[in-house]
Amino acid sequence: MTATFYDTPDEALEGVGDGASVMVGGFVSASSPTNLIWALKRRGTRNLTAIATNIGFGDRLDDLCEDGQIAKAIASFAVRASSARASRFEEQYRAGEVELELVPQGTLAERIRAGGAGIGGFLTRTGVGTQVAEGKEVLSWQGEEYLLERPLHADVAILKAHRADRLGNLSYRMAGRNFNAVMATAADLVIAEVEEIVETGALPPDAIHTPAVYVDRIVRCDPVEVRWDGR
Amino acid sequence: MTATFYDTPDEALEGVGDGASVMVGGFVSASSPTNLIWALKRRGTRNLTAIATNIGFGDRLDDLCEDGQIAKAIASFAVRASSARASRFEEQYRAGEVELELVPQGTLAERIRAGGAGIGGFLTRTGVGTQVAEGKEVLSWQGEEYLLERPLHADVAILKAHRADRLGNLSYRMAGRNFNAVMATAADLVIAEVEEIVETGALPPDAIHTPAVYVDRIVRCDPVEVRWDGR
Amino acid sequence: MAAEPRPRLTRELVAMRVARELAPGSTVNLGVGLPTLVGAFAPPEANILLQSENGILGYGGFSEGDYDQDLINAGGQPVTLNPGASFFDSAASFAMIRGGHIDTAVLGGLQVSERGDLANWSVPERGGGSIGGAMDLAVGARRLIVAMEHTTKDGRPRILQACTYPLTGRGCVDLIVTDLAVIEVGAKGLALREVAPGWTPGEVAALTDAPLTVTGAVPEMAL
Amino acid sequence: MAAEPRPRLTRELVAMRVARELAPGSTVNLGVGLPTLVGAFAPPEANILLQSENGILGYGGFSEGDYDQDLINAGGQPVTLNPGASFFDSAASFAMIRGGHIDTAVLGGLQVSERGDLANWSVPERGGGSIGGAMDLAVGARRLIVAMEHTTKDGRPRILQACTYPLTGRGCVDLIVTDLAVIEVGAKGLALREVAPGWTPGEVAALTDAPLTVTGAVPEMAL
Repeated sequence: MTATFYDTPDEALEGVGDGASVMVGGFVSASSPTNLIWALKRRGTRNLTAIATNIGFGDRLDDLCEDGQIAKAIASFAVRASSARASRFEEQYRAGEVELELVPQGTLAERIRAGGAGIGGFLTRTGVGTQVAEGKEVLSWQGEEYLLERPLHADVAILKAHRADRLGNLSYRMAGRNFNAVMATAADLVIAEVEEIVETGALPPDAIHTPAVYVDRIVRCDPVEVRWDGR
Repeated sequence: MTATFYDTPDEALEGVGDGASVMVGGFVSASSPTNLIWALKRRGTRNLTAIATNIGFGDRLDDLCEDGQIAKAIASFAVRASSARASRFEEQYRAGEVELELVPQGTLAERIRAGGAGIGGFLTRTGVGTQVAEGKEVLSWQGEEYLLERPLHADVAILKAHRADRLGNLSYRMAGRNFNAVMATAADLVIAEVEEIVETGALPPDAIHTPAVYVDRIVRCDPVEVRWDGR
Repeated sequence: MAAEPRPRLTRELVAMRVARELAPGSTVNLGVGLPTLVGAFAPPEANILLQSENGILGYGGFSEGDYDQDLINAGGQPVTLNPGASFFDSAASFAMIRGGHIDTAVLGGLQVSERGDLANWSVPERGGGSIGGAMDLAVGARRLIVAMEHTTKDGRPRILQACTYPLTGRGCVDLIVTDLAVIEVGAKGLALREVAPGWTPGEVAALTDAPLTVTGAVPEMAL
Repeated sequence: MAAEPRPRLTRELVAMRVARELAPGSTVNLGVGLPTLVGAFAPPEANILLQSENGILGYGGFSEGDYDQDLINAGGQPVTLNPGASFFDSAASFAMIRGGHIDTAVLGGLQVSERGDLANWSVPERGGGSIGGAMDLAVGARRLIVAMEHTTKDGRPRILQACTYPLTGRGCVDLIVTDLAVIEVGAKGLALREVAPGWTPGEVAALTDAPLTVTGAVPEMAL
């Protein structure tokens, strides 16, 4: 179905309820869907499972921890090796108030791709012989050990793209594809904030990174500046 | 390493020897590497395992069967359901002279992607309960049966792209990405014929479909017209 | 064979009936052969997004003009592009198909069983056959419509209690549209929903080798 | 701790020594922290292709000018692009990393074992730690160089017979470059290849908790 257009990020989240699993696109500052994150905050949706490569590393996803909206995160960057400077998520994690599934970044991307591609699992060498292997099946291929990793799928994905056309096709800017383009395939409801909406046909067929078939809702928003100082 | 440029397709195939496994990009008429196929024919390389989505469906890969250069094919379209009109490959297959591993097209694409992505196997529902499942492990996920499919990797991949830059980046035209972009990742030696070579920097970063890291050799050739009448 | 009451539907009429199943704005993959004809019968205002497994979303009609060998559908036929079309590689295309993102696939069939098994790639007595993308579409499409002739050329049923030809997929068919009938595949077997003009449910059932459930009066196909 | 014979190498000098390991035209991924500095010491004529796991091949130096939040490396730092750079998504980026297409990765380290095991993501006594792309690079890169301080802040060895911290990867390290030495990891254990200016093999061995093989005279690092 072609995408539906909303006037505000709050309206675009209509029906996203407590307990939802939410994939959050972006990588640190690059194409993070900050307007949609803040709309989730305003709406007060609680008990969320957030799936994102980072939480509390310059992104505003951590803002949802202010009022304890996140119950669990599945992430690759979530807790620093030292508590000298901690995000709200980290404080809550160290206090045992939130749950964390720490996933190698490549395994996270591939699990999300698998969730979107109908793959029931895949074998990777990443994590063999480490804590990541705990509780996972080990299978072999050509004499090497591989972990069987399982797909990730979510109720909702919130994304940030650069442009959308009226059909729902998305294109990203620079290094903005990152987890956005992968998560677009792996959620029941896919919501994108974009900087600009153009007429259908204005995006060249080769400049479309996320075909319209993956996108349910679109809202135009001015991008929010995000900076991370690397600490 | 950055790509090496050759003057002729015959020279670009230097070192590709008898018994090689060769992935052949393209889909029917779209971006099939006909110049490189014909160079393989002229060079008389024998006992080849050809991995291609189609052989004998309008493509010129079938020309390699004239002199019996192909010993085995791994393909999704290779033999018609009736022998009323047969390619050379089909005749040789029906005569028991060549071997065929028939693979569902999506499984073929995903096995090649896995071969290029370090994935030791993946679970797919495609082929469950069919001949394709014979001899394969069945694993389950969320109560459904999946086949464990294994990666494909080749000695050589021959591809056709539209443009290359001097670094070795490739861009494809229209529906030319097809198996070309996937096979570029899954062979020890990747050779591309292209219609045009441009200076490095002339391809916009977003118009590069196959990053230079995947490409070893490039040769500029006028494209060969290929037509299939659908029979 | 006894003389038949009325002519069977032409391939075009079968395609026209299938086209009525396509929801506005839905994403549809059409298999080679008869299913290819369905595209022409979907009204433009329905904004059907046609997907082709060689890496196109949003292709249009067949190309009449200059031949462009890089712009073809999965059957190798030159096509046009609609506004908003996009290209991708084969792995991405089958991720779209296998991941459940295609609303409806229309495939040809050789045999369909009462459990919705489909056989459409190989005729054992002839040998050979190619799988192509059929097995992927069979498991991946949210709804699978099979468009085929109700019987073989020599009059034997193609709708059977169990397929005798090699399977394409198990329990994957949702709707069968033939030149004689529209049949829905459900948990309890096959339900006869419509018959071709001039045909009775009994006449269709006589050419079907699996039980057909009939609920009330079975209407003629509206074409 | 006894007084040391000479100063240890600065982070910049370690990065400079690592840069000499990068083959012209090779594809390199630099981890956060010290490894990030390596890029600046690779001569432009070497045409190193820097890959960043957030989806860039061919980025250049740090961006000095206008901040563009969509053009950052994996450490979140704004960067520039070299001609021929390309963008891709995270799944494609890690397919590149895990599929063995990165010639060399340079990662920081907390501990390395004599078998080449690497621990670099968690200090158990402090709790926490994040994996990021380290485990993927550890198994995927063709050659893995670890750049780190030879000892902890309180003087304990980081090169050990067995790691005590949670592992990043098993048997993945090929070369260790520290502020005191260059050590190669081979099938037979650790081979001391170079020492920092003013340091002897014996002094380095005394700060290493695994056997170091020495073949002939060990040269000082050329910087």
